[in-house]
Amino acid sequence: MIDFPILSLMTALPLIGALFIFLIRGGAETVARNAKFTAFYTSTFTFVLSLYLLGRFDGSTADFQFVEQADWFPSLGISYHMGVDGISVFFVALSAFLTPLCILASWNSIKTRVKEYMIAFLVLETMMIGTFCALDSMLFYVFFEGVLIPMFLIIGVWGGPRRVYSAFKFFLYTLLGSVLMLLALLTLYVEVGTTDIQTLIENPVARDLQMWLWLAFFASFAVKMPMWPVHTWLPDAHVEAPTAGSVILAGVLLKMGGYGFLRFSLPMFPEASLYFADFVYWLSVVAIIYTSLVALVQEDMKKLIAYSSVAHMGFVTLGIFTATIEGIEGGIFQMISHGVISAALFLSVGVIYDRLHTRDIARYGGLVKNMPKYAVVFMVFMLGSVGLPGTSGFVGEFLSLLAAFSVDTTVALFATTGIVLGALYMLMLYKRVMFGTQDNEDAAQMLDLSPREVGIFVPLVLLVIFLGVFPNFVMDRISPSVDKLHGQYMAGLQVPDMQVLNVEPAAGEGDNYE
Amino acid sequence: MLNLQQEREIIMSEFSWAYITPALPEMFLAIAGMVLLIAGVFRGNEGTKMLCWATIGSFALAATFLLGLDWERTTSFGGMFILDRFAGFMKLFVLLGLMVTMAISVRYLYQEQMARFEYPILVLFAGLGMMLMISANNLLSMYMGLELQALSLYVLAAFRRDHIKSAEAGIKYFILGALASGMLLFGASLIYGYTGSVGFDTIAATLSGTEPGLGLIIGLVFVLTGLAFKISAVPFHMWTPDVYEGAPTSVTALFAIVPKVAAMALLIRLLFGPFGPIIGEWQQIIWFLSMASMALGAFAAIAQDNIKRLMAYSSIGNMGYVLIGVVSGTMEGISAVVVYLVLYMIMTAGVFSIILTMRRGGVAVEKIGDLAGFSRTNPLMAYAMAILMFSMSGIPPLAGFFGKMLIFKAAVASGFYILAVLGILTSVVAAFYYLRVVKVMFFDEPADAFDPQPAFSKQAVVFASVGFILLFILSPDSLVTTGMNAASALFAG
Amino acid sequence: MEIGLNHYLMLGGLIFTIGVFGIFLNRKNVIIILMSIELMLLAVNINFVTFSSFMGDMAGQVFAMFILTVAAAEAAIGLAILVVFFRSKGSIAVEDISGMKG
Amino acid sequence: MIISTLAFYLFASILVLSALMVITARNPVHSVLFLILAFFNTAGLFVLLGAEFIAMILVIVYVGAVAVLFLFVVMMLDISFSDLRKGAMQYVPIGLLLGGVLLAELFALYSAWQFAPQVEMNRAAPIVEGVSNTESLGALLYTEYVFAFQIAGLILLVSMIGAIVLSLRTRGGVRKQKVADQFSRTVEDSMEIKKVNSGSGA
Repeated sequence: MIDFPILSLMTALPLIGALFIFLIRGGAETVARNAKFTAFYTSTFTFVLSLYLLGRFDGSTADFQFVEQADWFPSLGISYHMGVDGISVFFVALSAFLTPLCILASWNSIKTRVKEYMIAFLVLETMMIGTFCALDSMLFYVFFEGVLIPMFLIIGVWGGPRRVYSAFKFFLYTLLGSVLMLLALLTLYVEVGTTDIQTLIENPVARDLQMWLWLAFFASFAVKMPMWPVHTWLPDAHVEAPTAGSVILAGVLLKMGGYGFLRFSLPMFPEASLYFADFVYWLSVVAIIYTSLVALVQEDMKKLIAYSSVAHMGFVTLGIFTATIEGIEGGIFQMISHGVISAALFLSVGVIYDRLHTRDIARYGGLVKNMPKYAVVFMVFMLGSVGLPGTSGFVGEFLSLLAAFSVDTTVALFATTGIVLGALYMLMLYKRVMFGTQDNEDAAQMLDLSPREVGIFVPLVLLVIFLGVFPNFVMDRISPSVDKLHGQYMAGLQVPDMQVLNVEPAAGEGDNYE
Repeated sequence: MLNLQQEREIIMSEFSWAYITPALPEMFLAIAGMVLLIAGVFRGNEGTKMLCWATIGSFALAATFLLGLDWERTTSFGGMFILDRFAGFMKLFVLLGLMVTMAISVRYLYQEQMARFEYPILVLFAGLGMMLMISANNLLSMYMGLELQALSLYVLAAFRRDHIKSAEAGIKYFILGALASGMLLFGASLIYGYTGSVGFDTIAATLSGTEPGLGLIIGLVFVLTGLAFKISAVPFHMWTPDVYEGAPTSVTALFAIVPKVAAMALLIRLLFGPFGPIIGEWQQIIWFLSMASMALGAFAAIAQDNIKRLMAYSSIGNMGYVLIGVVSGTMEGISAVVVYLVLYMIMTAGVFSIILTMRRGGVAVEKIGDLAGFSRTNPLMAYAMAILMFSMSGIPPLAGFFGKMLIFKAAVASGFYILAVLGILTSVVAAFYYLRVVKVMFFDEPADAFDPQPAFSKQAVVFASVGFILLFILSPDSLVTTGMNAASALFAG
Repeated sequence: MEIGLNHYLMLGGLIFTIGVFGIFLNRKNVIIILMSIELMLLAVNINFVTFSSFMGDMAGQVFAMFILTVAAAEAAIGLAILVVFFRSKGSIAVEDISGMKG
Repeated sequence: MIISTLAFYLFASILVLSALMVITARNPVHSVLFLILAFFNTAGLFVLLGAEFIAMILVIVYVGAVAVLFLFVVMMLDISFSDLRKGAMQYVPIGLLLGGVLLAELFALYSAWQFAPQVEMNRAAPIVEGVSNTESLGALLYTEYVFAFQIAGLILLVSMIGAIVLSLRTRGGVRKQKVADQFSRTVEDSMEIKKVNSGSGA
């Protein structure tokens, strides 16, 4: 093992960078330039650290690695406990990977209050990395909800015309979900007497309580995910947020919900998870089909991609709640892949938005003629989003569906139609933007990708293809942890009195949701 | 059989200074108040600034004396006065709050042409009253402390006597305050009638182990009503928004920061001291007060456009959260209350320091809309305000979150799930109006900048407050341990 | 008929109720409100003295004395505020005390 | 015995009636006068209860100071009282309802007043036979209750400061007699002796 606290370092580094930026003084130009460079260097260094982390990560064990523990709240038994396992390590890496790209993507498009923008982004990075590393539920909550502050400001200050509405909606929706989770966490704390996630997993609570707690956690993660029908904040937030904001939102923040399901709902409340599995399936299926249909009729590119995100997240929840090894692995892989692809798609939209300042699909057309490089890049991401074999998008969807078929054929069949619809809207988007006649003068004169933009996209393209061709790089590292998770889940179901499971569910809770 | 005269002589012959040392800070403050009053009379209004700082110095000295005392439970003055760890901590916080409010309002007094020397003297006596409230161990000393505090505050609310709003605030505060005192006294008389005593210790001893009579319960209800006025719990909150709005801002800052801490400490002492044995009887009442305060505080604040009114509703809501901790009836709950009150005090001090800098063209402005674009005109203060607002709405990693977390945990641990759920739901609603302030500062187009002021003390308070809120997460334990230490004093016997 | 504890207490209760009712009845007239509050305090004093007398304990009477003192101080402050209010407004009519006026 | 019963009913009925008049009288001056009457009757009741000192204090402090202060303010302020009556009646039903409920509860409570079992032991200062009411009050006030006594002093001080700070106005242009100045006048600073040269005029 390595002997320095790499996780704390990765968490704290962006914050230190933010502090440096805060202290920059001077003329507006200088401040902006220095802020950008400081932010870029800090986040790049964090990314390098995350590569080091990945390199030193031992893929053969399911234990938490790089564990750090220190007293934080000794009188309450809450400690500062960090660590990663196969499930979280890739999310850490994903956060560290996307942040420098976002900062690059905002290089020229953010013109006002650059200093504050960079501070907000670095704080956001701290919160994201912290969320995935925390092994104490209170610590997790602090990071999980701390994300709201920088994101609220990013949407509200640098967003589009309806930014205020969207920022409030984003904030209050997520807050409402999270506070319910806080209550559940406190209940768990009182019941089990600890906030340590590992200990909580090992000491499941009674079945009735599980139901309530599961619902409270679900309220939080489902909003964050977002699942239909609580997804409505997402399109608004995406549309109004600046490009980089959308990238982080789609790339990382949505994954916090899925990560939460894996870290809390499934292992801590196995019985409730089983009980509510059908409910989640149907919500996922509705999400996949409904939002795909909605995406079909969108005229706004960002909105279209936002809705597609909801649909893709539907596969994730579907996979996770099959509670099979393939399903969980598929869900995780899908999240990682979607993190890359949707981020890339938003960045792509950002490229043309920077040039024409509209996201209206109809304003573009025939871009392939004047922007060939862009067309190629966009195609890779579009195909990845569709789930073409050979891209990263395929693996996750395939595994999730496979798992779904093994559990519930009807659900799986419905979900499959989502893939077809997904292909439909993405291809239509591509066709309308890239091919066809060049009706608009200004669109026809847009310049192709600049070197800076190429620099942003090359790693993304490579990553999409790499993950598609060598999924085992990820799979090998996550599978021990997933096996363990699955084992914990199954162990949780082996309650001493098995008849509990056969008893008809008590009237009331849960039933009315179906 | 001795006659009365002889008895008294014996008492007097046994007199020892140790009997009264626990009240040393209070006695010092009383004397300091009178000395400063004389100084004020001789110097006239030119001496106001000096008197203000002298008052702060007196508070600081009183705090030093307090720290020098032994905080193990001791009673003095025939059991009327108590000093224990709870009282000690609360008094320390109150003194701190008084110093801060005084410091941030000196300049305001001059700006608003209300710099008369009586102002600091009245604040001093109000502070003394609060300390006496916290240390009360008898219904009589409780009432006297409460009145000393209240009378000073009535005058302060109406201090800017040429302004109709200030006079109206004074009169509303007075009427409802006097009504509350009447209720409290009526309750006290019933309690006296039932138990035959007004001493807290005797009442506690009487109530433990027996089923309380109806007269006592009704008396308790009246007393709680009176105190609910003082902490502005719904449905006895009517005065709060009007008084906050009408009183001079420096006085509003005082109202918001200090007296509620003292009144809450008194309420807690009363509920867990003499009425600790009948916790089942008062829990439902406090439950209701808490629920109603949280709900009203959250919903009524949404429509406000005056920042002082907003803070009034915010304080109503926050008192609701504090009462959750009281309801839970455990040491954990009370320690959560202590932590919450301290954090609330610190945050409010920061907010009011900023509100006091809101002046345009020499006139104080207090609409939320006046903050528009504050982030452009004075970014540093705007960030401070935003952090304070986020902290007040309980978003981690800021300190406000931990206060709420501890409160809710105490409620959950005692099985008050409904209250906890209501609490977190209203906290989301409350987040909406705190966010509105952030929105106005950051998202709206800038209005004119505020007048630049050499406001060192206010800035110092803001930075101290924000620094505390931001860095609290690094070492949250010390305050929590302090809270537990203080709360344990109430549960010792 | 023997006059007992309950007679005095009921009298106190009656006066207290009249005081509370008086506040309701004269919501705008501050000076009557002040007098109603005096009535309430009077009722409290009756209670204290009654209990003191029937229990044979002086503490109640001492309490009543302090209430008298404080009530006098309170009346002075109240009337001073009232005078200030009258000077700046020209009337003693208080708008309804309600926090709900936005 | 019958006399004390009669006295109780006399005082009590006048007290209740005058209390009612306080809150319903059209003219605040009448209200104050009825308040004074109420105080007098309460003093009578206190005498019946054996609390002579409180009774006297009530008359001296309340009637002599507080009520007169009220009277003074009422007469000083030039108030049109008819306006204040407007809309007052709308609160009567709810007031009556609340008052009725309160009263009914209190009566129900008082009809069987219950003491705590150990109330005898709890007494802080039992009344001693043969010691006058005033003496025992005085003995208590300066010993066991000295703390409250001191605070009472502070409260009175605050009320003094408050009353002064709120209502004292220094008006400019008011001519006042300054005794000290008059005494300290000397010939030098009030008179100037000039030599007048003859023939040139003043």
